[in-house]
Amino acid sequence: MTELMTPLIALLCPLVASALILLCRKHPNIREAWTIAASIAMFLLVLSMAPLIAGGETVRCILFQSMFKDIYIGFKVDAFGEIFAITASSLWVLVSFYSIGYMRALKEHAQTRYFFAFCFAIMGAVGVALSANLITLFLFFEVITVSTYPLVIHEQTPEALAAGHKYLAYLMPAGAFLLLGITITYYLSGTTEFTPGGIRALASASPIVVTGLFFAFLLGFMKAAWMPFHSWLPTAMIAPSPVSALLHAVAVVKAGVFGIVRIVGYVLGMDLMQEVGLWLALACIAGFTMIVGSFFAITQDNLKRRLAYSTISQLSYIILGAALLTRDSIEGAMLHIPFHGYMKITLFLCAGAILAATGKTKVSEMAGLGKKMPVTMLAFSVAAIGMAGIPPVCGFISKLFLCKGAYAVGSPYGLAFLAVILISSLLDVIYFFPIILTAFFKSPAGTAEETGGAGEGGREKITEAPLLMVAPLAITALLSLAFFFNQNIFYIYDLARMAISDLFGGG
Amino acid sequence: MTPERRENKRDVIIEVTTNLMFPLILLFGLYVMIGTGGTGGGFQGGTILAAGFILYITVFGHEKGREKMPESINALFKSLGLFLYNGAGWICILFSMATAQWLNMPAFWPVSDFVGVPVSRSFLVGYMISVGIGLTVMASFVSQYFDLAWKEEDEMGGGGE
Amino acid sequence: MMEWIVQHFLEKYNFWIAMFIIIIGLTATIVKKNFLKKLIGLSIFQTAFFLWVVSLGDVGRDILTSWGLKTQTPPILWMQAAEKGYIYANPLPHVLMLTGIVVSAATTAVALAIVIRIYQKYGTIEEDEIIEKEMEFERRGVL
Amino acid sequence: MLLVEHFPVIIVGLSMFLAYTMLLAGYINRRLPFFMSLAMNFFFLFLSIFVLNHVLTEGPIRYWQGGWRPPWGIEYVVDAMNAYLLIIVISIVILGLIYSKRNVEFEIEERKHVTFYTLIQLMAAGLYGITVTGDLFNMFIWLEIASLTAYALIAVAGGRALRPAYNYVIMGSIGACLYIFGVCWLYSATGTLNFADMRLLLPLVYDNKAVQMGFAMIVVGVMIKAYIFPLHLWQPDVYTYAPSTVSSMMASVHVKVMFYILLRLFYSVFTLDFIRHYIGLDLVICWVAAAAILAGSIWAIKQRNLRRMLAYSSVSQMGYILLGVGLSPLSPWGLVGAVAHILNHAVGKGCLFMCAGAIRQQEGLRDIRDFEGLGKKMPHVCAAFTIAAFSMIGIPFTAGFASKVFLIIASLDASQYPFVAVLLISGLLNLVYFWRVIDRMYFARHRGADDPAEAASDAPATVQEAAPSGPSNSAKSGRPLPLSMIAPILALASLCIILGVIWLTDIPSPLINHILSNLRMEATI
Repeated sequence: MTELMTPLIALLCPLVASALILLCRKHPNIREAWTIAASIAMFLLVLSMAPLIAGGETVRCILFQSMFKDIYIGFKVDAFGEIFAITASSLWVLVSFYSIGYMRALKEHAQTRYFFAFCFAIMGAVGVALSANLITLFLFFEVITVSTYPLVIHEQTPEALAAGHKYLAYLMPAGAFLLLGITITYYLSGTTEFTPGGIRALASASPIVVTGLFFAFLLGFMKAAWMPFHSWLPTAMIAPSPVSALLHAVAVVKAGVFGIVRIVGYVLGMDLMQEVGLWLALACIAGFTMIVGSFFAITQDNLKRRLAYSTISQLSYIILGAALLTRDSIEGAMLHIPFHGYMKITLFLCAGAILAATGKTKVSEMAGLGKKMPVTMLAFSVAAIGMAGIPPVCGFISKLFLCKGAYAVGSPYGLAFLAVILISSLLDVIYFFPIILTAFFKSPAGTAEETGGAGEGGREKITEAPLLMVAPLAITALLSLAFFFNQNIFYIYDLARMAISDLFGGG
Repeated sequence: MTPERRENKRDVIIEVTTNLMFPLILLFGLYVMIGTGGTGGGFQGGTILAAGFILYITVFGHEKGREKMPESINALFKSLGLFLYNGAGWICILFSMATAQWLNMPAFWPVSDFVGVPVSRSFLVGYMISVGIGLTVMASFVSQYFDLAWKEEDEMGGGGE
Repeated sequence: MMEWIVQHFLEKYNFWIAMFIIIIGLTATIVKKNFLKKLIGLSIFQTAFFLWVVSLGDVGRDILTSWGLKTQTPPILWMQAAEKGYIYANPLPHVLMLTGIVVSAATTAVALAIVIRIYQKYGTIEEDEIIEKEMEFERRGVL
Repeated sequence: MLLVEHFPVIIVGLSMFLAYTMLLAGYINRRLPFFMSLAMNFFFLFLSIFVLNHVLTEGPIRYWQGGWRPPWGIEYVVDAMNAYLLIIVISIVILGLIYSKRNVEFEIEERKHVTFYTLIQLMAAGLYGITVTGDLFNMFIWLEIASLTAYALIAVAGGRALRPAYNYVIMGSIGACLYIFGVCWLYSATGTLNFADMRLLLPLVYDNKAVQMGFAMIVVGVMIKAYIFPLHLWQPDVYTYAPSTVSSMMASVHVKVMFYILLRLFYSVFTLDFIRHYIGLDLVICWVAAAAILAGSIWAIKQRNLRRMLAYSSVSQMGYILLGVGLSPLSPWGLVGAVAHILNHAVGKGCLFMCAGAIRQQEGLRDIRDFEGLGKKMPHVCAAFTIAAFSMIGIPFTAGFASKVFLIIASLDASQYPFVAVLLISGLLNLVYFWRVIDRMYFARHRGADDPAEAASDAPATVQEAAPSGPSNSAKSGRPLPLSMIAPILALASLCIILGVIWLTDIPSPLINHILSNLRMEATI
């Protein structure tokens, strides 16, 4: 246990940046410089803790004792939290550059508000990752919810507002459920601290109470977009692409699944989950979401909505991994958080780049884009292959772990869930490959006639999006490839091993 | 109740009687207020004083009543009364510091043996209190009467936005 | 039965009278639509209540006899009474109610002032008509 | 006797003294009363901080008026609860005064300014008096001073405020009368009016019907003044039409002081034992509070006038405090929640009403539907409104979150699980009606101009009737707000955040423990 101020300073970076952004709203260049400076600073600060934590230490930073006994507000960075923090903060760096390109290319309004809220949302996500107990986690959770709202309704059209309202209508009650769960936990056990292997005092509670508590938490982590409480996520895709990319593929939804893994591994504990049989309920929900989400994705024509359903499906891999409660499955879940993050953000960034360069949002309109935007579409293909779990992209690694974990469960259930993972991967292929095929191998002539009148001026000179947009997505695609060959970039693999040995003991 | 009607009903007898009675009523009010020796009587005396003024206003009308008792003087009386009343307490607090020992301050009050019984040491403070109450009560009642006896032409113009 | 009636009604006649008047006042306050009548009801309510409290301060004859005392005096500290141990009426309820009366007078004054302003503005003090006029103001946009 | 032990009586006496001095000073210069009041209230704040310090370090202050020993004389008792409330009341009065400076110039005719400030100061004196007194009848006097001035202050601007003011006079007088009625019942049973003395004498006669009747009457009387749900009918109109300063002061401190009376009654005059075992009122209070919370929120959702919405929101928020009071016999956290929410709601609702007044002054807007684009025109006010609204909703890092958590913990601790659901649902309902305003301010585009569909979907009748009301409705200054109005708003908004953090820490726990022990709860936190 090392006492360091680093987590606090890391979280202060975006907070200070948001204030500076507000002050420098008249000077776009300075304003965006603050964002970038803050993102880099935060990433380096978070990364600086990684070697320490990978070596088995835990970084703790108590802000203050609260009025409740044994509850403090503060940060305790363990290996699992560090994985999520690294993912979110490293991607923020890239997305900051991308946002600048995107916002300027599309000449969006209210850019100050956008960057301001973005800082807060990232602060919330990293805060969730670093928090030491449920109360602190809840504080940052609500910060995410509130600060993402202005981003979702960025366009301020009635549809965007309706989407924003739906977003709140799902996530604020979720916050209430989470608060309920937290207070019940405190009431039952007198603590809300994340303890590897679960809070001991909860084990003595009656199974009904534990079940209720578990479902309160599950509803509280509605941000994980498990079905049937998923429909806010596709609706929220009306937000600008960088928002969809970072927040709705990484920060917000991953905060949700992060919370679920925390509950399974660090609050209720694997033994209790096993004993009460909750793992099966969770696994069934996850399996259902994986399959049905994929089917939904197949039917979507709008690229971002298709990606959204893909996200819903992929998030449930993580939930499933946590639910299966074996070493390998939980390791797979932990690895899938960063790996899916890198791949999915690539996809969303590509979608945004396509939108910025051509104004197209539909899959069916993308014929021939592969030749005009080769870098973008190549990156897209890499990420799509990775999503389907085909080597040599990092998605293969995490899915392999998941499959191993499912097999290790041993019972018929384990085999059933193994089948679910494989079927879902197959469905991933079904909904991603048509996009690649359309983009690279389909002639645009057919569509040109249909929409020739409307977009003629723009169609002639379709080129790559600005460099500020293409570079980040290329980097994330390369990272997705690189993770296949070396999983230990940013210490991710070491951290995952460390988290597993925290949970299951050294062996 | 209109001014015209009151103009018509002017009556010499009533006016002269009122002129005679008015100072007597005030005198009686003052007597009730401070003449009886000791605390008490402030409220009653103030009411009698106010009755005198109200009689005057009723007989001579709103304008002349205002001449007798202008708004600012009325407010002065109101405040002055409260000053006296509150001031009694303040003096006691200041001079005894520990507690407001207003019954037992021979050192401070020179009129301690005014009547000859020990209780009467409090008389000066008692006067302050009853005069204070009396003035305030009188001024409040008079101003209430002024407010209630509003004129007909104000009716629709006065209120509203 | 008779004893019960005596105990609950006749011995406590002041309670019953006060309660009766209080209910009259409260009913008027609630039921009447005219603002002045409401105010009159309120005054009746308050006055009845003062009546009750003052009657509490009285030392009744029967209580005195049951205590073996025969003399009652007003609450004035009087040497002879103190020596003979006379029972005197409790002065505190009277004092409290004196204050209460002043407060109720002030309340009445404020209420009357508001009623006058209402009459100046709306030309009526009937609640229904005022609400009607308010709705009309709202339609015309005069707030 | 230490000098600091005189401070409570100095605060009260001097503010009375100040009030009529101000009336006189008004004849010298119209602006003088304001500055006098402001300066003196700062002085009082200074004194009250000493009082709190003394109370926390040395113990309660007992001051015998006129040197008469307590069962006969009037006693002023200041313990941690009073001192805490006193600071809140004085601070809010100061901020309200600063705000009122320019707001009053806009809302009230000039000849009434002197009276207005006098009345404000007198009301403040009444509130201070209720806060420090230790005598039931003395409390009635201060209560009436605070109430009478409130009646006058509401009616002072005339117009639509008159009828609500009159209703308030009637209801308030009934409430006050019930209060004194109850006090007289208690007096008839015990022969004393002093809190501490009565607390000693009452347990002997807890079975007495007169005592129980007296208790019930006081509770109902105070509840009328604190507009607990079924008795709240006078309140929305009053808060809607009264001058902004008055609304904000009444919503933030006036009603809190009424709750303080209730707390005193429960803990310093009666005991929890009485409330639980002799009349069984604790759960009744909880359910009344739950009804208030839900009903107030639902009615607030229905409203279109911003201030009326805030008024109903207050009804709901009073339910929070009452819930805390009702739960406190079962769990100390209930009292903590009530005490915390007294402060949090005072800060948040004061800010919201000030914002409503500011919006009305600058843009002439009352109706929430007209608020489009306000975020650009009045950035500071809207930001403050948003923060205060977050506090009402109970979003973390704002003050309201803390009280919500305390109350939830209290309900769990007391094994009264339905109230957990009530609190969580109420948070969401608050979200609905406050978010609607925030949405309009920042995110909605102009109705009609960009989006004919939405304009058409509104009821055609309202659209037509809105049109003629345009010119006469636009009673607005149009000028940017002066600093003296924005500063208190921003101060309260930042207090919402600062308190939100402070309640999360253990800084307040000494204070809370003192309050608990002074209210004679055995438990500490």
